[in-house]
Amino acid sequence: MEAVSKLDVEAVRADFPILRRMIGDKPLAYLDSAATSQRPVQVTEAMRRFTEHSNANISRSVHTLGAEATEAYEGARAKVADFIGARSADEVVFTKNSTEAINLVAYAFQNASVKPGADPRFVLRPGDEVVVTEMEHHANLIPWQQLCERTGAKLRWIGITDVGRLDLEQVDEVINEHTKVVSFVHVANLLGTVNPTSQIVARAREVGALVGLDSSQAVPHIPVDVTELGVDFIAFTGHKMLGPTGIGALWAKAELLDAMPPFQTGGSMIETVSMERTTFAKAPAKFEAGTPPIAEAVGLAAAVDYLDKLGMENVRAHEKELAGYMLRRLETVDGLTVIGPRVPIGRGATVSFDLADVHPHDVGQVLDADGIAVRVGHHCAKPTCVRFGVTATTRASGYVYTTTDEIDRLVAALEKVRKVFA
Amino acid sequence: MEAVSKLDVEAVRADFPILRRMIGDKPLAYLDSAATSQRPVQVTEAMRRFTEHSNANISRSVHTLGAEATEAYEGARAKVADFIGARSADEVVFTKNSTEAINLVAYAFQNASVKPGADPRFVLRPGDEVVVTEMEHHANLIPWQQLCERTGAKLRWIGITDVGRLDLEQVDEVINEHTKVVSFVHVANLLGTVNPTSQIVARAREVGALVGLDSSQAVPHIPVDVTELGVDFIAFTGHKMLGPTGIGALWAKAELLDAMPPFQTGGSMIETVSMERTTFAKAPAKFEAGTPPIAEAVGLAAAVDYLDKLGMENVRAHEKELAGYMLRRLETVDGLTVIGPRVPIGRGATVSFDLADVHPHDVGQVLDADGIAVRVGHHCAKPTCVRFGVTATTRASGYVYTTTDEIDRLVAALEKVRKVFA
Amino acid sequence: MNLDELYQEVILDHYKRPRGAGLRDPYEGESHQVNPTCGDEITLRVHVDGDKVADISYENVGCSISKASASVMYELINGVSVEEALAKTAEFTALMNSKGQGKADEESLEDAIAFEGVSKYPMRVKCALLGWMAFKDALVRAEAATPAGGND
Amino acid sequence: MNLDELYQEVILDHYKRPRGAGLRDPYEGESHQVNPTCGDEITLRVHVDGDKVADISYENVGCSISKASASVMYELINGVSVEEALAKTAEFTALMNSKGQGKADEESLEDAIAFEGVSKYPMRVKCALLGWMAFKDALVRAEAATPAGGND
Ligand SMILES: Cc1ncc(COP(=O)(O)O)c(C=O)c1O
Ligand SMILES: Cc1ncc(COP(=O)(O)O)c(C=O)c1O
Repeated sequence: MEAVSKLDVEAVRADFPILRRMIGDKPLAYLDSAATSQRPVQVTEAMRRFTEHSNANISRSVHTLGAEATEAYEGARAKVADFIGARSADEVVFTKNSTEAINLVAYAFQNASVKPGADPRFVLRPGDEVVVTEMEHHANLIPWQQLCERTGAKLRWIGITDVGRLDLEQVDEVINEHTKVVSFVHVANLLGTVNPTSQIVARAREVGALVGLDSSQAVPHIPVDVTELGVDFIAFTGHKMLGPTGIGALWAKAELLDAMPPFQTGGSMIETVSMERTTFAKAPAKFEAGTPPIAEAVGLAAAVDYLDKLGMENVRAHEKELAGYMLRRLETVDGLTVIGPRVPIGRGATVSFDLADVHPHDVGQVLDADGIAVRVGHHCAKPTCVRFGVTATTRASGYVYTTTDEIDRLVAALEKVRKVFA
Repeated sequence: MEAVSKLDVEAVRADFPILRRMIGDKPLAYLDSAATSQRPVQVTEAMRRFTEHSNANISRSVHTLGAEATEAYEGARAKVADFIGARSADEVVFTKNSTEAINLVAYAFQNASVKPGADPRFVLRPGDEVVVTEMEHHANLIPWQQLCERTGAKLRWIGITDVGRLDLEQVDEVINEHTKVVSFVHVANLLGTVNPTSQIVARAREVGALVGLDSSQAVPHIPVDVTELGVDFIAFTGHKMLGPTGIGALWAKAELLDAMPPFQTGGSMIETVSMERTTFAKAPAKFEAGTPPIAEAVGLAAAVDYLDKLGMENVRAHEKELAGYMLRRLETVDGLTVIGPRVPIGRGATVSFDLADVHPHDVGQVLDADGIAVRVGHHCAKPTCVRFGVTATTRASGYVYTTTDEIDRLVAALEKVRKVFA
Repeated sequence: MNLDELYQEVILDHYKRPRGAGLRDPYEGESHQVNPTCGDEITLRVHVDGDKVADISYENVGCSISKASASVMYELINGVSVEEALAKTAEFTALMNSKGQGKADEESLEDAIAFEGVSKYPMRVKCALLGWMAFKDALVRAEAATPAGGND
Repeated sequence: MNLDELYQEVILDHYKRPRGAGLRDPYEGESHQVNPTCGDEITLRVHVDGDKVADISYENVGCSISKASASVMYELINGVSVEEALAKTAEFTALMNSKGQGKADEESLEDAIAFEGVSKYPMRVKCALLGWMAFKDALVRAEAATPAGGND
């Protein structure tokens, strides 16, 4: 399989020290990259170098370390902006994760709604509607639910078909003249579905709603160009794209960032401050209160460099093949039902399944005994579970370092699960 | 001087690779620890080891790496809780920095104020008052300002005396029966003042207000015991206490965390979720939406271990000596005026000053040419600057690795500054 | 990892043929417990007669560990005195929280000793304790519902 | 770091004896600029007469670089045509943003070439540009305030 894609998976694997880890006497087969990816030594090293050479707080000093740290941090911003095709580095706000990025946008609506003179696009009133989908990660559901609860707006959603795709027939009805914002998942973390975006974006534009994407599972796996997507904002997270924990990003159009009230407030996001009153700096500073994840930004920049070197088209090709291989091999397991698209089209190398009603906890435990790490549970997508009538699934997910050999080991171990719980 | 304190500063310095850095042809003298501390190799190594051995997402899986990562993360929480004398690890919420910790509390008030049935202690109405001081870092000022703006409550503050202490005579008037919450700085980052807490805490209790501390500059430098302090919450931040960026903490009484509505929402903070409605997990999970800074928690735990091994009493003693030495030596510089307490009592080894009206930018730049890193500017405490009639100060701040020799170099370089700008 | 240590015969047997399953009347206390990390659930009823746990009945969705644990619990504390039931609950809980250090007393815990190995797997301890937490909670509710001392 | 490269004689001289300082009438545009990272401020007025920058007057608080830069700017563009003033502003801005790579043209920038070294210090570039930003902004305001083409 690997011959067709241009990734040299063995060379990639050599960069990931953790892949040499043994679980008991079995080599680790890490099939949980959708939860968090592993980090290449290039990322760890970049962070160590920064910490031991240039560590300082940013933006507010003239000493050499401070200047180096500021350049490293702003350089990371520019690199990330470039990676997703943003027009300007100032459109990238660093957050702690995707979840914070989405909350930042939801709170822009909440805060604008109690602020006299706020930009009307962000003001929600009873009668207004917010649209998500039934396949959201909780990170792109609960912030909007809470927002609706606090403003009186109504939450609506686009459903899922039996084969795990968005039910696009509902789009024109669910998104309508009451809709103020549509926020939907780009690549679904439980189903593995890669959602087509153009129809939803077009409909949102038609009704004058803002539209954004939860791209947490997209930016690491497929080429993402925000300009091409034509959306207003996207959220993504460092730890799923070979980068460190503690950093994520919101990209939003400059003009919108300007219109949004601040979320968290404190140091480094101000223009002037008196005891009575504060005026705020321009974006992105306006949204980055306090000391940001500086070393983590350096790590994320190294991760972006790594992905750039591999080439996102190659990453995508590798995962397409991998998805095909996973689906074909998993379908050979007796009693296994894939939850999500069963063809390697419009999907990533993240596959959820049920195995003969054996509880996913037990599946995961038996696989772990063979060194195979998969995720089990609701994957922070309870509504998707309900939609497919399960409380939990077992999910195997691959990335740039994943081999077909690891999939073969997974399939063999699943046979063992069936025996234990037969 | 060092002989009196029990810190072996040279041994400590050997653990900090960055202290061997040259700035041009001068060895680095890092006197900017109040902005961010440096990290000992023990912290960097603990993070690297974790990343290369146990890296995984936490809480939601049964595989070995997931279990190890969860134990490391929760172990870090327990260690931090222990370090500040918390009754239970569940009282520690990991955030991205101090600023987020304070915003979390301020948003608890904001969200409770629009939530039917919320705990009345968190509900703010016009007529209610919020109290801070004039010596706050912006992180403990602007969130409360914004909160007041959004709820109609009134912000009040305790002033500063000419010698840089809180004007405690104002306490009984400023904190009164309208006060719902008092949040004040424990150790001031511009003035270096260590504030006495008991009178303010007692007054807050008397009027039934909640009371918390911005302990960002306290936890790294003095022994802090939340039970002894008798407060309701404190905020602090990893990067100022030898730990990594990207992590901070809120400590609050369990009972209050239970009463507070969530701040950010998303994965890992729920009990159950449907498209219509969500119920939340217990604290601390309730306040930790999304993937937390996992490797950063591991780093923070290593930093706490390091400080524990030094002994916070020893750290305090070292810094007391250092503060005395800094004040004595700085006063010998012609035209230098210390802004803040001029005696090494009730203050830390953070000293702000004005030098013969030479602009701090220029002071800092000339010092940098000698390898000396100080911070210049308003230090995110503009109201304090206004109080002392300056737009900016030069600030030298020491920590466990700071030597009297570095202070001597600072003093010598300040003489040079005067010559250049005479 | 040693699979056999976790999935002992006894556990798999209780999992496949749970004892005392199903919801029954009468009962004085009912509890619903959820494991938020995996979505496992149990609804459990307690019927107290005098100072005796006269019936424990339950319905649950979950993994082998959580289902077997509920079944073992049923065998162990159904029909014994409230006091003894609470003592066994405390003993089992302590064993589960022992991080692999605890030694189970076969005299007292019977089939439940098969869970000794579970305490080494922090992610599974919650599974093993779900039913027992429901029992404790249901008992509190039963006692709240029943006039003190009175039982007739 | 080479201090002399940054703090050249010319810069220190302009810092200590700023040319054209003070706020004067008449003026058509005024701008107030703040450097949020250090609190430095400038208030600057522009008086346009015909197509000429007839007066630039200013009051500022700041470091040697920002004060010297305003003084040098005064010398360089006070009294020249609006077009030339804008060209010099663009030239100086480009030099400052050159990260130490730019070569200043003495013919055109005169004393301002002393700032060439500043472009190597990213934290100081903002200081050097503060006055120039104020000039550009004040000019825009002056033009907005003056009926197009009219000047009498
Ligand atoms: C007193 C004080 N409070 C709050 C903060 C903010 O900390 P952080 O930037 O880590 O959020 C700082 C540090 O900058 C500080 O010194
Ligand atoms: C689709 C999706 N959205 C959001 C998130 C949340 O990301 P984070 O936990 O980094 O905030 C995740 C990952 O857990 C995800 O898969």
